[in-house]
Amino acid sequence: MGNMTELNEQALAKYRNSFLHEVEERVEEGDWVKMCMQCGVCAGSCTFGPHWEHSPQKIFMMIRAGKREEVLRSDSMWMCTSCYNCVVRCPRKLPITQIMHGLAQYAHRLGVAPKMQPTRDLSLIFWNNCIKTGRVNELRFTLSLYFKDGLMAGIRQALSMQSIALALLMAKRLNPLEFFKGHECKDKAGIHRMLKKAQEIESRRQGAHK
Amino acid sequence: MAKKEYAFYPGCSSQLRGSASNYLVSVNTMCEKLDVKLTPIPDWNCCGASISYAAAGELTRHVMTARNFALAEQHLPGQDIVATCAACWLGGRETKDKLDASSQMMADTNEALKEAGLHYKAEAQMRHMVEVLVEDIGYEEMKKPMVKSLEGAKIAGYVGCQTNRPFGIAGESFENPLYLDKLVETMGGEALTKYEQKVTCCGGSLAFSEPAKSQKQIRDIVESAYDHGAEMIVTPCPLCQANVEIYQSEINRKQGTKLAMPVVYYSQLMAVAYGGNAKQAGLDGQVIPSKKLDEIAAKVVPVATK
Amino acid sequence: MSDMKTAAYLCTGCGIGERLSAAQLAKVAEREGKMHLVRQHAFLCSSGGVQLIRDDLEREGVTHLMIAACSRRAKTEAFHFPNTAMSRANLREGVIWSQPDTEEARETTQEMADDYVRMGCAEVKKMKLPAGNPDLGHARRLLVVGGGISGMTAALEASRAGYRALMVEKSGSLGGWAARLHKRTAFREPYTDPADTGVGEMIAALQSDPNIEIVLNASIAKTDGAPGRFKVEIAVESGSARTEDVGAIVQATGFSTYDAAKLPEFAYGKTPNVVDQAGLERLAREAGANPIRRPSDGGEVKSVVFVQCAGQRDDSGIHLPYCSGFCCATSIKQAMYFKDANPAVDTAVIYTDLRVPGNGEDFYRSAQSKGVTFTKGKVTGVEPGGNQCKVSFRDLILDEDTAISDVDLVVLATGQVPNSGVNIGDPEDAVADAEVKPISILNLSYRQGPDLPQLKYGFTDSHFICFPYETRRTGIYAAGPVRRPMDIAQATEDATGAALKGIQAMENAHAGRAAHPRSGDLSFPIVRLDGCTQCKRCTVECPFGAIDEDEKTYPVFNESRCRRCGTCMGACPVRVISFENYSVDTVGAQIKAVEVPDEFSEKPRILVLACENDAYPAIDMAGMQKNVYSAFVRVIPVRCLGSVNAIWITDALTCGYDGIMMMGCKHGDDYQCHFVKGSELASVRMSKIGDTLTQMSLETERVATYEVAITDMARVPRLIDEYAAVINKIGMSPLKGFA
Amino acid sequence: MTGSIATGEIILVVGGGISGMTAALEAAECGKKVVLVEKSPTLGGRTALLYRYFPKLCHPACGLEINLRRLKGNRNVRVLTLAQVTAISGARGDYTATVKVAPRYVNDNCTACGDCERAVQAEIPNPYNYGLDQMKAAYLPHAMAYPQRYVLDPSIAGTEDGERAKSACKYGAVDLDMKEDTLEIRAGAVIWATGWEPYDAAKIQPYGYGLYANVITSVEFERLADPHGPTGGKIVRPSDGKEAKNIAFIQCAGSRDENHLRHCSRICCMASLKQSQYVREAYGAEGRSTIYYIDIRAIDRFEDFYQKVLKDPGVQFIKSKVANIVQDGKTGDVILHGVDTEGYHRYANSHDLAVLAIGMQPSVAAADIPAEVIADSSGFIEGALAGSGVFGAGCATNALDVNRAVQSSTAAALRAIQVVNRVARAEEAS
Repeated sequence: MGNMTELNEQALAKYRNSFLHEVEERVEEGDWVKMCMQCGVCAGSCTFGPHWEHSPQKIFMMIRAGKREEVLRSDSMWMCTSCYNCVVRCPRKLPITQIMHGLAQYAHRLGVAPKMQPTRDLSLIFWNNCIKTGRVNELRFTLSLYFKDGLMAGIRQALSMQSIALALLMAKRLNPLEFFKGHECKDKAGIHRMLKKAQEIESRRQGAHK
Repeated sequence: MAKKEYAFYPGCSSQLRGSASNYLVSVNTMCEKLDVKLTPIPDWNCCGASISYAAAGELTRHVMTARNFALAEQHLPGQDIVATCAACWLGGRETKDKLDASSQMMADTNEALKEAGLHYKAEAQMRHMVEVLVEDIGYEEMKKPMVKSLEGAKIAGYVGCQTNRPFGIAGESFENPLYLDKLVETMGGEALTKYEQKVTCCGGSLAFSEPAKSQKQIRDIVESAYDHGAEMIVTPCPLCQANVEIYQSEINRKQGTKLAMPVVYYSQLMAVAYGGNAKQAGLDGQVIPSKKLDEIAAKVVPVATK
Repeated sequence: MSDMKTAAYLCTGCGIGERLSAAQLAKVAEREGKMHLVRQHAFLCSSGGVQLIRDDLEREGVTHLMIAACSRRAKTEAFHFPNTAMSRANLREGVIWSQPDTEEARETTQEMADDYVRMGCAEVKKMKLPAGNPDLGHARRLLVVGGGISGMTAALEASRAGYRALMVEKSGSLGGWAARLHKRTAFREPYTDPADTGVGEMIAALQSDPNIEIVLNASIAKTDGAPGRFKVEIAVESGSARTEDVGAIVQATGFSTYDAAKLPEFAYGKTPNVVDQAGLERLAREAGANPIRRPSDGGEVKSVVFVQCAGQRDDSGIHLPYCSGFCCATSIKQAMYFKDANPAVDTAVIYTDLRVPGNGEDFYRSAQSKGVTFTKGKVTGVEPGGNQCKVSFRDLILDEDTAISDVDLVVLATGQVPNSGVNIGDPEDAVADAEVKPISILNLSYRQGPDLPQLKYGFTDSHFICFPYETRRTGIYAAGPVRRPMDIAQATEDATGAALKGIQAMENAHAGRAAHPRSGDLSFPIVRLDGCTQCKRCTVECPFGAIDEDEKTYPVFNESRCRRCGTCMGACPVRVISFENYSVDTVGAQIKAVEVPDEFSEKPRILVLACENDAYPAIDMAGMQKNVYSAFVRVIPVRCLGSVNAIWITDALTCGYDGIMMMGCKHGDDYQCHFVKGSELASVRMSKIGDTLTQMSLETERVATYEVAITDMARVPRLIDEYAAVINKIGMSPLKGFA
Repeated sequence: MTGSIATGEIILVVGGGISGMTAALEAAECGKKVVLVEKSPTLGGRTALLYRYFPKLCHPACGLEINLRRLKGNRNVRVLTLAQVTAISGARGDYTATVKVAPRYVNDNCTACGDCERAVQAEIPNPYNYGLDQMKAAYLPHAMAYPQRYVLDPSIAGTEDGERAKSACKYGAVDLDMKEDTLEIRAGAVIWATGWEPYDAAKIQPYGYGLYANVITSVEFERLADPHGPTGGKIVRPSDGKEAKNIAFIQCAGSRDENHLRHCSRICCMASLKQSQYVREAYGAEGRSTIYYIDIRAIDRFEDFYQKVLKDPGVQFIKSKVANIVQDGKTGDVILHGVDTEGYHRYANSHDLAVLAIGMQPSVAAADIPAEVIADSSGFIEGALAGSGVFGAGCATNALDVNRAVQSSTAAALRAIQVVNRVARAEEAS
């Protein structure tokens, strides 16, 4: 995904609003970024806060400062656990969780998101898994997670987690047979047509902003 | 009390032999006793959860959820949609709000739904099972089917994030929601109201991608429960339940702790209080069994006290 | 005085009767106080008790009352006899509540009460009922100096209240700065957009108002007189001059913008593309409906940077140290000029603290939603290059030195400098370091300088938080940015308040009443000129410039400028200045009335002269809290320590008092004295009394001054007891029994 | 009974705080007749509960004393306490206000001797210390109370305590049969000066006010520092009475927050700067204050005070909206979590006490005023309707510091005078 012109967007002038405009137009809820007043309550309220290189409030400032590369290549927004703590405390009512998701997705779309970002991979694997049949195949989902970094890594992961897998098995909360056939929707075809259409519209809309 | 009927959205994890299958079992037992009829939405699909953002655009995600709405409206007209999973419910609420607010988003969604021969009329309401209990049934009514009390059971109510923020249960607060405590007390158990990890995030889906970071959270959540003398943690969210329950062994293995705190669903507590046996309450689905709850479930209630 | 008939009333209620011998008190009042009539009552403040007094006033023709009961601060509704001289002996708070209820204490407590009765009797016999101000002024027209928003508001509001106003404006047109604005900042819901200034309508209203006369191109050549009878000479540029009678003055001379040329680091003057906020208003007005163009070449403006606090909040001592308050909202407004016309224009506001209080927060939010970028940072420099500039600054959030280049327009938020004339104490021939000699605005013919005294940084504000209009020149009130930095909304409010004070001053002058803080006081300083030595102390020390000097340098009192503090009375070495109800004698007599035991009695006597505004209430409340203090003190409230005349001190010492405590308000920069310098003057005067003491071969400790706050009800008893201990240490005064 | 007083030339002032007193006195000293109505038993309002004013650190009681003396000496002002305006009818120049007067159970005979207080046993939370301590149910509100007359709390009317008070009073001042009274007051103009109240801190949940004893509000802190206060002026913490030497001041507690108050309350920055100096004064070099802020709003001349405090080594400034507070169960210390946004530094700071610089909201929301006024989005009175004779004054009109509130009240006095003078001229004409 992500087309060449976007990829080759050259560095932007500092504090000129071009990157801010870009975010407003192309990032989910991006038009809220300008409303931040830099109080930092989001940064202090974040679950994985200590693991963020840049806090949300700082990212908003960086966007205004035109630090496009630093923002999009950062893995900070991939740390969002969707706990919405920042959202409910923000005195300006910014939908921070959605903006973080939006930025992450935009970075991914442009192909500038950090490689080997586990949460990004998780997201892709999950999505592909669930749209395949319309429902999540938890076994395949878990396995493909383990094996995303290659066979050996996968086996190591699988072994390390086998006790858990076994426990779930015992508790009848994991179904080995799902490897062959899991739950699925009847109208898979319809779902696929529907999603294809949705993506079509979406890229049309994004295109409209260029 | 008249029968209440809802269009039911179980969500992927609750399916047979899914990671939260025991949740579903207990919910069914609970609803039966409360005379609540749940009719699954025919051919429902995955909501996309809150993790699919990288792969799927906003519209695409809304479309996924809207399909479920459309199916519900079509097959179960006039019924509220009830979800048991926090993420499913939250996703649904977000989609509904967004589509109600944006006519373009609505038009685009229906354009896509057309491909699946569906149309979303924006009628159905998205509810969480807890909302049904608290708002439609009420604590007093919840007492009625009780045949035994959870007397003596010390229970930490772990609300987590997504049933609590950003929407939450009406009348509850973000920092200190009380509905789980009230539920526990209603069932005769001892609610550990001072439990301060009540709304701490367990890491959500990032338990998979960032295990170390998430397990730190989980450890706090469990240890605080121990500090308050909890015998078990109760939660309304399948992901919270799974994360907090199954990673304890991992944490023990890596950090040499001895965590073994049972994590159960509110519906399991209620199923037991309503006289359900271990199986009916989905207690056989525990990775860390709750001795206390098993005992109570096993207790035979003399008819007299009933 | 033959027509004087005195009466003493002793209340025995609230435990006074139980703790004290009323018979003894009555005897004191009768034998020593020489009261014609002495009555006791168990509940004097009751309707019965008050009726008893009223009857005596009517039937017995009593002219002078001495009420020995509770504190003068209590039961004022009951003991209200406006047409009678009255003194009050404080037996409750001042005696029984501040003394232990023990057998041992009985004797000293009774002595305390006896003395207060003696003092009350002595005081009232020296009091006269104020006859009223002979020097009334009846002019009821308000002079408004300055035709900006503040001045126009003052004139219009006064007119709406039915008063005539005379407006003098130095320029050729009304409206001041506001008339030079494109728009004003949002001042009402929804606080989202710049608003019309409304100056046009205001000018029209002013010009069509029959109550208001406007003189343009004019200045005040001379201001003579006092509230109610000011005579102002108005000089018109054309050369013509006229003299007008006015009753009060509102000075609304506004501000000048801080000279941006003093900010070379921001390239002001180096390129036309760097302007101050006033400059941008000019550009906006010129552009009108069209977009604002780049001054240097008329090019399109794509990027604007606003530099907040330019030459303000400066601790280097070079520029303005204060914040002008309005500039943040102004930059927000000006950024909107660009955003509203063309959202594609980039506007960045670089600030350290964004100061938009109240609903200004909505204005701020609105600017953000319009896309104005706000950056917490400190601008280090502006470099011109061609038709654009580079603005270098430290981004305090991203914590890095950075810059914005290709900026078409830079706007400097410089502040307000008050147009306040000559400060009190400024030497006649200009201030040395001031490059421009300050030009007087009012040209007051006052002994103490031609203009309103300035508080700080040239602003003529009041020093008091509770009393923003407590001027040091009665009847003259500053309004708008000359008083304090402010925006249009506040200036409008301020000018309305100032107009009221002007009206009030005229009504007071008309009735001969004192202005705040002794509002309503009908007494005034009376000088016995035949005794005057023309030493000028009174004219120099009067905090309100009420006293002029005639050609022979005799003091000339202007009663309606006077605030009745008595500083002149305290200053006078020959004691020729007094008030009818507060004089050298009313206090002197009390001091002498006290019975001073001999030096072997081990009963020292300590005189406490306490400021009636703060120290006396503190002592009073100490009593209410039952905070016990030495039984050897005798407290006399004074209007202000500034009114304490040295004779009282020497009298007290010669009478054999062992020590004197003077309790006044805090002085210095954050002075709390309601008469500005009273307590300070007192401590200066007392510092000089040392020699007198040594001449009298007395220890210097025998006179001490204290700064006491009204909240010191716990501290004051401590101070008293500590001082009593000091006296005990140095021993009894050797001067007893000589007087 | 229903008594009727006065004419259309009277000015009715609602609220006896510094704004109402100022409006009443300024009008009265212009020779106007004024009725001043106060809901509580004493005049003085909220400033009477402040220890000191910024930036001079002078004492509010000082100004109150002067205003009370002006009042005592001025017969143009009639004061009604324990009185509330419940309805206003009529039009500019001719209003009739219905005033409900609650029973004081003590009449004019009261000499404030205090016998009833000594006799009564029941105690009630002391509202003049924001409930930080208890007081007798027969009480004089505070040392500066005016009228200087005792009050019986309704809770003891008809109880033994009530009887105790009655029999203790030698002057027949205690009247337990007092009933609520209703007055009708006619006036030409009305000045609404009902002031402000602190925002409910418990609503700011992450800060744990009400949950943690050592999280208090700025108005409560004033009482702690005040010699008249519950601790006699000692700055100690509520949980254990330990000296609070290391104090956190949290700005924008409720203000500038769309989840709470959308406006900036203006005074809170200066209040915290001032209170940091209380700490300095009480504990010298040991006193440490940390001010957590978004923007320090020390407007105009107040900047001087900010600069002074900036130079105080005992005061630290952190640009941060504190995320949440937890109280350590063992030590009782409060731990503040958040991020210093100047360069992004995460903190978990421990303090003895956290003081929330609580926001201002109107005591009576404009919508609840029994007369039509123009309201702003926060419920303050933005202005008077065209042709109306009802004017706002002081903090009823906006979040103002004392100086600006008095300024606003003085202006309001003139607006009211304009109305009654017109009435007077009309009557002369007729």
